[in-house]
Amino acid sequence: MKKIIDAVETIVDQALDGMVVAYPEYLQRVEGTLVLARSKPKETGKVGLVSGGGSGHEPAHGGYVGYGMLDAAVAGEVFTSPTPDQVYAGIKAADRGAGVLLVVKNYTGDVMNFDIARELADADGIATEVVLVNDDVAVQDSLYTTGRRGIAGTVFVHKIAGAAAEEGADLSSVKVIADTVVANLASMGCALTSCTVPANGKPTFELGANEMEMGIGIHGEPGIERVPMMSASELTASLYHRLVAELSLGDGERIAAMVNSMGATPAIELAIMSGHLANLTKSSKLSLEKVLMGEFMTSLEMAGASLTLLRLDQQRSTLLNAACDTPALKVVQH
Amino acid sequence: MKKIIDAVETIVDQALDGMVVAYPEYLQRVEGTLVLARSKPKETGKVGLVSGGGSGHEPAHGGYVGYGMLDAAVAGEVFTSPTPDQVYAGIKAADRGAGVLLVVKNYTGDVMNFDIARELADADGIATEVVLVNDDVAVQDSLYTTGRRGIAGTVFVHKIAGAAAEEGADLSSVKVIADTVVANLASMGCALTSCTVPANGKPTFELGANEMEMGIGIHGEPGIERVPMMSASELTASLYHRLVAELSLGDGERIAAMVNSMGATPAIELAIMSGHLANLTKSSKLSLEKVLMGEFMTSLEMAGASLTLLRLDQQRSTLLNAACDTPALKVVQH
Amino acid sequence: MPHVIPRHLKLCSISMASMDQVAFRQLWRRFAELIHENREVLNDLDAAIGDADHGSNMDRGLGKVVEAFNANSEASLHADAKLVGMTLMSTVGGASGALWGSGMLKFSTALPDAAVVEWSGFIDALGAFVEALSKRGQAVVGDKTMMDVFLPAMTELRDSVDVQEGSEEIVVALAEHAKGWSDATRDFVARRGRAAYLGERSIGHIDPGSVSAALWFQALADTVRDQVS
Amino acid sequence: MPHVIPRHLKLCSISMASMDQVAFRQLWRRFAELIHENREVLNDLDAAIGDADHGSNMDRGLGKVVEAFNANSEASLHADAKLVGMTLMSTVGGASGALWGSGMLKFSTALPDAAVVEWSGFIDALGAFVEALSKRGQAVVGDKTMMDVFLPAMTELRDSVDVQEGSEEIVVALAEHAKGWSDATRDFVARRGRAAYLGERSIGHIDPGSVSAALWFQALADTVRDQVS
Ligand SMILES: Nc1ncnc2c1ncn2[C@@H]1O[C@H](COP(=O)(O)OP(=O)(O)O)[C@@H](O)[C@H]1O
Ligand SMILES: Nc1ncnc2c1ncn2[C@@H]1O[C@H](COP(=O)(O)OP(=O)(O)O)[C@@H](O)[C@H]1O
Ligand SMILES: [Mg+2]
Ligand SMILES: [Mg+2]
Ligand SMILES: [Mg+2]
Ligand SMILES: [Mg+2]
Repeated sequence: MKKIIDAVETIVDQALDGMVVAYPEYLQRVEGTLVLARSKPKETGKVGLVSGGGSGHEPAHGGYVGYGMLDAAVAGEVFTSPTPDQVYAGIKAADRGAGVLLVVKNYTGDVMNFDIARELADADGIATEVVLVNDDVAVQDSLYTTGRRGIAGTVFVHKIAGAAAEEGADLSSVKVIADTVVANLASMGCALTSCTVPANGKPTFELGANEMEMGIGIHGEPGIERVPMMSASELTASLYHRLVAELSLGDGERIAAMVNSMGATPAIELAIMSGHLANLTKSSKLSLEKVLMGEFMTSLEMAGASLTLLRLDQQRSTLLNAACDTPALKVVQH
Repeated sequence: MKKIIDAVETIVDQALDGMVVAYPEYLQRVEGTLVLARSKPKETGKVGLVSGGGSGHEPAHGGYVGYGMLDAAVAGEVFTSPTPDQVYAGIKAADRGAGVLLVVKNYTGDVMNFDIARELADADGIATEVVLVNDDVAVQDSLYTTGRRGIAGTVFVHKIAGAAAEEGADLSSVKVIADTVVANLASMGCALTSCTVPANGKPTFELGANEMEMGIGIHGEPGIERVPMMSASELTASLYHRLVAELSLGDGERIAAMVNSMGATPAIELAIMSGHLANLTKSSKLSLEKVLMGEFMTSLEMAGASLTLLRLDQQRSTLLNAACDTPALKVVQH
Repeated sequence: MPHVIPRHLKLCSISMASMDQVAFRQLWRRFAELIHENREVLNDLDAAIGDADHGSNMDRGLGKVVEAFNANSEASLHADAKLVGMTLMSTVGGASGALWGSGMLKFSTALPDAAVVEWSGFIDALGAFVEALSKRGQAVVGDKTMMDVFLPAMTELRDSVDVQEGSEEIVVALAEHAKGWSDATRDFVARRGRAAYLGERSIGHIDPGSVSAALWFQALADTVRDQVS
Repeated sequence: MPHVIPRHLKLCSISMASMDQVAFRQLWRRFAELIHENREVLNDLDAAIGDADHGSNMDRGLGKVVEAFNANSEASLHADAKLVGMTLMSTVGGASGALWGSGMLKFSTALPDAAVVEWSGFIDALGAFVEALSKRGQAVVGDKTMMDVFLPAMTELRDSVDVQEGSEEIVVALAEHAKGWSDATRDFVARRGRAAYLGERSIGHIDPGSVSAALWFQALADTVRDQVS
């Protein structure tokens, strides 16, 4: 395992301090916790937004704390959901008297730990709602199991729900907006190499020199299929068509997309995928209104990429394009 | 070689189109060239800024085209300096009647190709100046050889000279400012793994499981020393002290820093380095006014990081903190 | 491995009529040891159908439990169990952290504010623990989770408690059965937890959480054996 | 490998009094072939002391030169050489692109607007080429660059030109010497180009640009041999 670290046990703690060093104008660390909160909290009376999850997905989630997105981000150990006391600390940091929306990626661990935290907040009189993000279409949805996973599309939930909260929408409205984002969101990723969980010290899986894993999870969980390496064109088309089918996107519909690196895949490759994406949307007569390209939800140093599509309506489009100012995503009005 | 590409020959061309897909509000491609220029050119009468170099260093340089930084970026093949006709096209795109400053990283190939382009611009009556960036202290400076290399610190030159140009400084003033940035700039990097140049198909070098290469170049050129893996603390200190000595930084001086990923090294590791950096500057009584942390000047999917220090004075500090709005670097006034 | 009991002693049927704080702490210390020894195994099992951290998670949390024991001498079994629950809840993380943590808090509320509890009271508290897990996690037998060990183990303990009190034979047998129930998860399709995303591809791998659950019953057996010897 | 000349023919001393467009294009087509065959070798040499692209760069550019030849039939040697220069300049990139490109443009200006040039005129144009390289790159003999081949080669050609015109013997010998000069760069410390950053660590590796320069003289030898045969 080759990583620029000091000790496995202190990675998350050190990284949170480092985030504050790099972004003091955006972030502060809530004393004694693994929570990053806005250094300038939003006005009282506005709904707070908290997201969180295991570390190793940087810039998620601390990178999205700031104007127009999150109020606090709660970190867990690498790839391990945060504990309820930490989530609760995040809720307290984010609460400005109008309740707090928790953005939770649909993993058993995250769901349960956030649920326990909600029980704590409830006892404290802080109103909370949850939006469960389950955009990963690689996993079949089912009521009888855990359902689908939440992956990179989560960032669209942060952005759009965050903009609504910033505009002063109340808790239930922000939740409704967040839920409709999720209902119109689909993502799927692939891995070219494994990542190495620091506490584990070795790659989570092995891929042959000409293999890729389709439908990979963002924690190195196995995907749905191991296939021979595809060209950028084939890969983009394969992900794209899957997402379009899943969302039943039809002629003339408006979409936003995210071309996300799992970590090691460089921007030059994402740009190639983005080019294909633009052509594909043209062919299927979709109106591609926005592309987020870069590292948004990573899996440590895994090579690979994910594609996310979000169906837009006027409300989501307006909120997506609203100004935001965070370390990892800034929308500047032109 | 595992990359999300279609064909080695079309990588750069496709990636440039993809950049425009992702950032249409920032970038346009100059027809028939490898030049990305601002989609909204700056006012006439202001100095233009052109940078460029081989591809594979994304977001450099197209990511820095926008308000307050570059006017045009010229791409070469992966790790190969652009050709004079392309640079010349960049100069023409950037020229708003007040001349153009070329930001050139000090590599023989870049220097010569930009020089030839200047001869072409000269014949066309476009005034140009060059700033040669040579921040890599891993390489001994010498008048009798090629001198030092230009690496990640180049981004500080874009930012500061770009802000000066945006403010309306004339060509010779912008050049003077850019030169003083270079005179106060020092960087050094390390590699944990090699990158693979697409046209070459195999890793440029091999490192043992417990080895790192100190002083690596951004094209996978050998560094100065192969050493056993260091902890984040040791590594940051080793780079830091080297840079402090090189710049002769003394008590109370003001600095800005960049903690840059070579590509595969994830943000969580950069954050750990940033934490150490803050402690180191405290110990040496330097005032760390700004940290740029992230991927600024990469080497494809190489794992590793570089550290840059820039001595600040009031002018450089003001220009560094001036608003800018580009795909890869945004400074928002708070 | 400490507390190794000479083989011949195993044959005599000795029981533990009650569980006191010493035994309770010993049980958790032993569990911590077993988890630490099996950390890699658990991570590797989790790598196959999850995210490769179950061993790290449990080991981190149980290490903290041992630290908490060393730092705090609590006044009652209730307080001891609460200490375990709070510590696991705040240090394990993931699905197992929420389950073990909230489960142990329920366990603690079922224990008296006293230094010792009857064996049957201990079993009842364990029942509260398992019930809390069921409620929180919604997993049933066959879902390929730790419940594939806890649910049948609870039935076996309840069936035995009227007849024998903390018999070494019972807990040793239970530990063996627990191992068997855990092994049996290999053939199940995961329906809860991270492995559920794999569907049919989860077949052929033992569920890591069931292995750590079985180790807990191993720790219980080791503790009873040691206490009665 | 086309244009292979039977061994016994090598012994007769035949000369090429002039170079025409056919020979000139043949020379560059042959150079393109040699570079393409040695692409990997050149990249590997560049990987050791540079950035692993010299083979790719030259191969890309020379491939384009061949394409340009196929697409354009120019009216003169001057125009042919200019086509080569412009093509290399705009497609090779890197240090070698600037040098070969601007060098060949100077070469073209030294050539007449005619279909053929005397051998001595060809050597003069080559002199202009090498001079342009010196000016642009500032490298001298011993700096571990392509100049370690071009400078001594130029001296050897100039010394010979009065005595013999385009003799096969001379160019064949020159190609061999060029290979030797290139091999000799192995012992030099690089002072120009990307390898210069390595300082002493550049010792032990042959300079890739000197190898491609030597291949150009190989192409020249092959061309003369073919023309006179
Ligand atoms: N809903 C559930 N009910 C009971 N146990 C569960 C449930 N979900 C997961 N588990 C158990 O948790 C284990 C995984 O724990 P761990 O790896 O520490 O957490 P995570 O899955 O969040 O990484 C699984 O092996 C399984 O036994
Ligand atoms: N200043 C110079 N003068 C002459 N030749 C040079 C000079 N700098 C570099 N070269 C030649 O260029 C070769 C490298 O070419 P190439 O790899 O294509 O470009 P780059 O170094 O820009 O990647 C070197 O091997 C050397 O022979
Ligand atoms: Mg986990
Ligand atoms: Mg190069
Ligand atoms: Mg796990
Ligand atoms: Mg090179």
